[in-house]
Amino acid sequence: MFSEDTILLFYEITDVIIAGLSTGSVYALMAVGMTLVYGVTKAFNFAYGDFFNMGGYFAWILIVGLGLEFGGYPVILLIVMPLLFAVGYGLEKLLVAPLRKRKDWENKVMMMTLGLALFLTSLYMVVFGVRMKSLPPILEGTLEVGQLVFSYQDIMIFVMSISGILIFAWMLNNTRIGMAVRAVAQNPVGATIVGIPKERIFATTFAISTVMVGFGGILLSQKWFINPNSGGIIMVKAWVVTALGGMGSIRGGLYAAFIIGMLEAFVGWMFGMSYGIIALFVLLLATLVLRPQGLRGKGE
Amino acid sequence: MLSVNKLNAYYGEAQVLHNVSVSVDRGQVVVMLGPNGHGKSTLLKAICGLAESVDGEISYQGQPIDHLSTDKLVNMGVAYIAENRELFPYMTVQDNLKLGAYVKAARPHEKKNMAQVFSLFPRLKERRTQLASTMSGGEAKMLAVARGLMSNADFLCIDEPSLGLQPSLRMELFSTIKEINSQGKTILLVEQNIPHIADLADKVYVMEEGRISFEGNSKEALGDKHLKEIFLGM
Amino acid sequence: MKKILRFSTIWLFLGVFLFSPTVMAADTIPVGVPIPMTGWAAGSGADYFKGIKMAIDEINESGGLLGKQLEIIRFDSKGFEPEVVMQAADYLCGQKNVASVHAGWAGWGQDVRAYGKYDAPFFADDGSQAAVDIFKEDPAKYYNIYQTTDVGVEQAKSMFRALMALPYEYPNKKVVIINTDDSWGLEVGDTLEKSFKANGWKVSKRETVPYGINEWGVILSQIRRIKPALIHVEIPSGQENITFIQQFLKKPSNAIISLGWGITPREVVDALGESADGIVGEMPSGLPGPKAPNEKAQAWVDKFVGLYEHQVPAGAWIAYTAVKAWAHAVTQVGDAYDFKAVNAYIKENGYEGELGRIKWDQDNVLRAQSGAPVVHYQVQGGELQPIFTDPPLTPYQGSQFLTPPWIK
Amino acid sequence: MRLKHMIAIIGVCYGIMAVLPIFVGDIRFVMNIMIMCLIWAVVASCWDLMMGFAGIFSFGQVAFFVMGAYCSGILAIEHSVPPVLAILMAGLFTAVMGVLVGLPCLKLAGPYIALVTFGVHMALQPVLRGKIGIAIGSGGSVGLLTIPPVSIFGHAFSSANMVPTFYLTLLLSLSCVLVIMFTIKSYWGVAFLALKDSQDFAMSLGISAFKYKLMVFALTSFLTGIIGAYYGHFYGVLSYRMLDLDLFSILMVMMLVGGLGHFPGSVFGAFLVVAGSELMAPLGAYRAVTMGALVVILVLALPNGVMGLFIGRRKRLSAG
Repeated sequence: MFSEDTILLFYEITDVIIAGLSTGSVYALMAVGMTLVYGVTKAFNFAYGDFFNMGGYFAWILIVGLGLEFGGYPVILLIVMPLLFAVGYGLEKLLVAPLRKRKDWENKVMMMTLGLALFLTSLYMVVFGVRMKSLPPILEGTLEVGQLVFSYQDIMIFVMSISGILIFAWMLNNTRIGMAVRAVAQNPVGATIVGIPKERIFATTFAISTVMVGFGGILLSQKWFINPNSGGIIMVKAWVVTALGGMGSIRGGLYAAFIIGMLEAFVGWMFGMSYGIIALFVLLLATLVLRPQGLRGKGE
Repeated sequence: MLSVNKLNAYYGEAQVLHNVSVSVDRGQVVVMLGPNGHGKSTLLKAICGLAESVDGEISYQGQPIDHLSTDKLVNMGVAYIAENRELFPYMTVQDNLKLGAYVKAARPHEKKNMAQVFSLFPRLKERRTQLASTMSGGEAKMLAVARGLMSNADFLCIDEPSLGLQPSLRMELFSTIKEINSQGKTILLVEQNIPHIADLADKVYVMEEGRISFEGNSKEALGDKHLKEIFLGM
Repeated sequence: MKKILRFSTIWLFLGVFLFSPTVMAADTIPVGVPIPMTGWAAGSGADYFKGIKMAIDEINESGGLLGKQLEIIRFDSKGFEPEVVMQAADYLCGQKNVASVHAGWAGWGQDVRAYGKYDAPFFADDGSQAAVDIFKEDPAKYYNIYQTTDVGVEQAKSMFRALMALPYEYPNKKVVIINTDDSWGLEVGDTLEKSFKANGWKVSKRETVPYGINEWGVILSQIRRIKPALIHVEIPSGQENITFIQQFLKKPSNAIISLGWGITPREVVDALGESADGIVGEMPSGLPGPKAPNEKAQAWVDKFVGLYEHQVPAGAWIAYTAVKAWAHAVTQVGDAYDFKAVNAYIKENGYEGELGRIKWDQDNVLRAQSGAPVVHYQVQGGELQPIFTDPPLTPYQGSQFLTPPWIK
Repeated sequence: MRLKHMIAIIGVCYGIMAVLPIFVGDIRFVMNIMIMCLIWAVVASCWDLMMGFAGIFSFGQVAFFVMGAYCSGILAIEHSVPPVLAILMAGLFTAVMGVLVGLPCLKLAGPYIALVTFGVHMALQPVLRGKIGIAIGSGGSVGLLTIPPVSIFGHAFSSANMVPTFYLTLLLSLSCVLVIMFTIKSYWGVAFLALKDSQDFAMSLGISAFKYKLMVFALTSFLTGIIGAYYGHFYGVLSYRMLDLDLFSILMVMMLVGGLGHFPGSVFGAFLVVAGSELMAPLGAYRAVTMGALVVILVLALPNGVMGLFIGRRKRLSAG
């Protein structure tokens, strides 16, 4: 009843949607940490993308550098994520906290992190070399449904990033620390009044976001490889997603991530890949002109 | 219980408090009267470690508490209930109260206090699952006070709770405060003026231009003509 | 007033710092190497430097040039921003007064202008027609500019010849071409498109992509529908090629895959290993290896592998050869700073390299020639194996083309 | 800072610049550095006027610079407009672009402005490289390689004859910087400071934030466009690679070294950083590392940059 071409076209569109979804999930993972930090501490982190790579490099050091075979990725995550947390916490205390007392500190933080980004990127090059590094895939093989192909790797990435975000959201809503974080985001003064140590929450939030993005780094580096230069573009992607969703709004960030994922997939499919970025900024500009607060204003 | 000695506070360049000395004894309700913007709130903020630059001595239960951060103070049992509520708008009443009991000292008593608060403010019990941002002014005030109580504090600094409430609600609020006090909490209350102050206050201070211009018990306060006209609303 | 004094002192320090003439040890000959050490091109830069370093070390070990040791002076040409390219030229030639300059990618035309102001021989691997066009504007002025590889157009033609010469029966005449949106990618892409059309092929899809694409799902699904007999990807960077291949192999279609220059960055074979078997690509001005055509070349390959513990990447050998060619000219002329003579000699005689004599043409471009051929490779057993050299397009001795394992 | 201090510092900077060629006129390399100093000084000052004084966190400065450069280059090559005229037209063009970018921005909050303006920066590269660019004559990915030098009364100012070109650059740079200085000292400058301290208060004084911020977009992008155009004509070549993050960060460093919101600082900062980064050239790959570390340290330790050393403590309190 359908000509073969129509069926193939149908499969193709499905492929595009799948591509959109998987990119979307990745963007979601990238964006969630950034929107959290902005929502809670109002600090904007330009070195975000380099923390993404940091996750990748830590994993690389363990797997390739030290040749750790035992336990595979679960163990790697178990080791790396606390490490990232420590790094994030330390950096916040050392670099961001001192600025917070100053006048128009938001801008000062932006510049400081811009410098940090420059520093980390070039440091990676010096330490790990200019060539990209690769990690072994989490899962091999593919799952074929008719014409459609799902690689277990992609499924894994999708599942893990989504569940990562869900766990994170659950913690935010149901743990004491999570509530404290939300409290600070919604009303810093109120938070101090009830005796929440704001500085510690700021640092913790920063650390959590580092863990989130580093987790993303590990997850994707085994598909995309670790490229010392990629920090900048990753940061911009995360930035666009967060802004589109409304900085500080996690749900908004999720929506935006999938919208952008789909947009890129379909624009790439219809007009060619090089139009992706232009379409992205057109969409962003349009959204911001209509809704200066992004899709979902104010953090919930 | 609390004694403030020769306290100076500055806002940027300007000095807001000029060596203010206040003392509150356990179980008392102390009322601090005075016109708007004469430093009453700054005093409370200073006590609760929220003011910008302060010098002078503040001691709570004998030990100095100036330069202590707010969360430590809350842990010691000093609660601050802000003039403009400072609630968490996108959280339910219940979560607001839960966060009221954030500090270690309060956690064990969360259940008990929650029950107590609900018995004090039945209206909050009805609104339990409602977002704080959707509450009326009066309810929000109650929530603010209730949240303060949740921290299991012995000493409450309440900043103009009755501001912008209609008379009936005001009276209700003051009686609630009295009730709280009767449950053994010490209260330092800042107001612009209070009717029937005798029923409420054990001690009255008046602050004008950052200085204490009057100190005495409510009888003396009622005795003082000048006060009567301006602050006691009669 | 005090402030202003403090101010001007800082300033004077700076001034002194800057124009303090750099003292050059009289017994060394400085050689400029403007190659990216940071930024997106640092990877390829590293490969060129390996060759240059090897050559200069050899010369120094064998007693130096005219009895003087060579001294490498590096300059980080970052991302080839105009003022950086200009700055490199003025620093190396103007300030450090180097006797020659050896680069890899160098600015696709900007470099010709920058170094044309001086006379020291300048060797670059722009591989772009734009650079040659600038040269043609004023060959007399730019006489010291040498291109060490043929332009993209010619390389593309060679790729086409090789692809057509493969001992393989294409099931149809549909091709998909994917290339980057920079000058190299477009030059090659356009040329290939023309050549394919001219030979009765259908270019079913021509995709121009920016760098940094790692998700190929969309294009691949289109490819699955098109069912081309041939896919050419021209992206001069490792990452994109690897992700493309990996995602292609998830559900391969019956197509020959040609990565063009993109097969030469080492990480491609390193990361893909045996799974890359069957992929073809090219290396301009290359020295066939691991099994070289003659002992001299073999010795060179072995030495390189011994030094750097991997097979020869694009650019390394020709960068080496360029240094040697210059050094040879200098020894013939007898003075490293008689630029006129040195340039004249290089242009006149070229150089007798591992694969025979190489000569630059009237545009100072080292066209593909037997002495510095375009080498076409296929990945076999997880390593690049030469299958053709061009021109003239000849199957490489003892080589054989293997039908890619994914083709059924 | 008072006007006479500004004039003094600018005077010293440019004065010393003006005499240096007597010693180094024959060293191209140094002359080049000095010309770069002069060019970047203007861009950094414009950016400072935008961020430090108007308090608009715009990331579009490099984009405007490139727009100006390309606009003038294209006019000169494609339509053989005499360079001087082309430069002016480029300036006006970028000014218009500035306003167009500014309009949507001014409704937005800090990081959003940064993002939109940076979005312009990011999107400009594919545009210049892509079909659109080629259509308007941007030379696509090859860039512009044949931009004619500025010539006044038949006298060409190019990198061929450094000294006169240097003095032309000095003149241009100085006049741009003076324009900025007088803007800051004019009623505008006061208005900006007021706006920065308290939006509402300024409004109550009848200062329209929107109007002034739009003006500053126009002015800074105009000057940036002019100097960008001049850059193109001086080097004779342009490539979209200027839009990579390297230049962007270096400019940021210049501003920080000089001290954000402490005008002539950025001029001095530009001179220091350009010279410094050239001195760091032997560091190779470590140069970028140092640069990055420098920014972090500067923001933390020297909130008002070099200018912080010149201004008194009270001032620093209020500014830092």
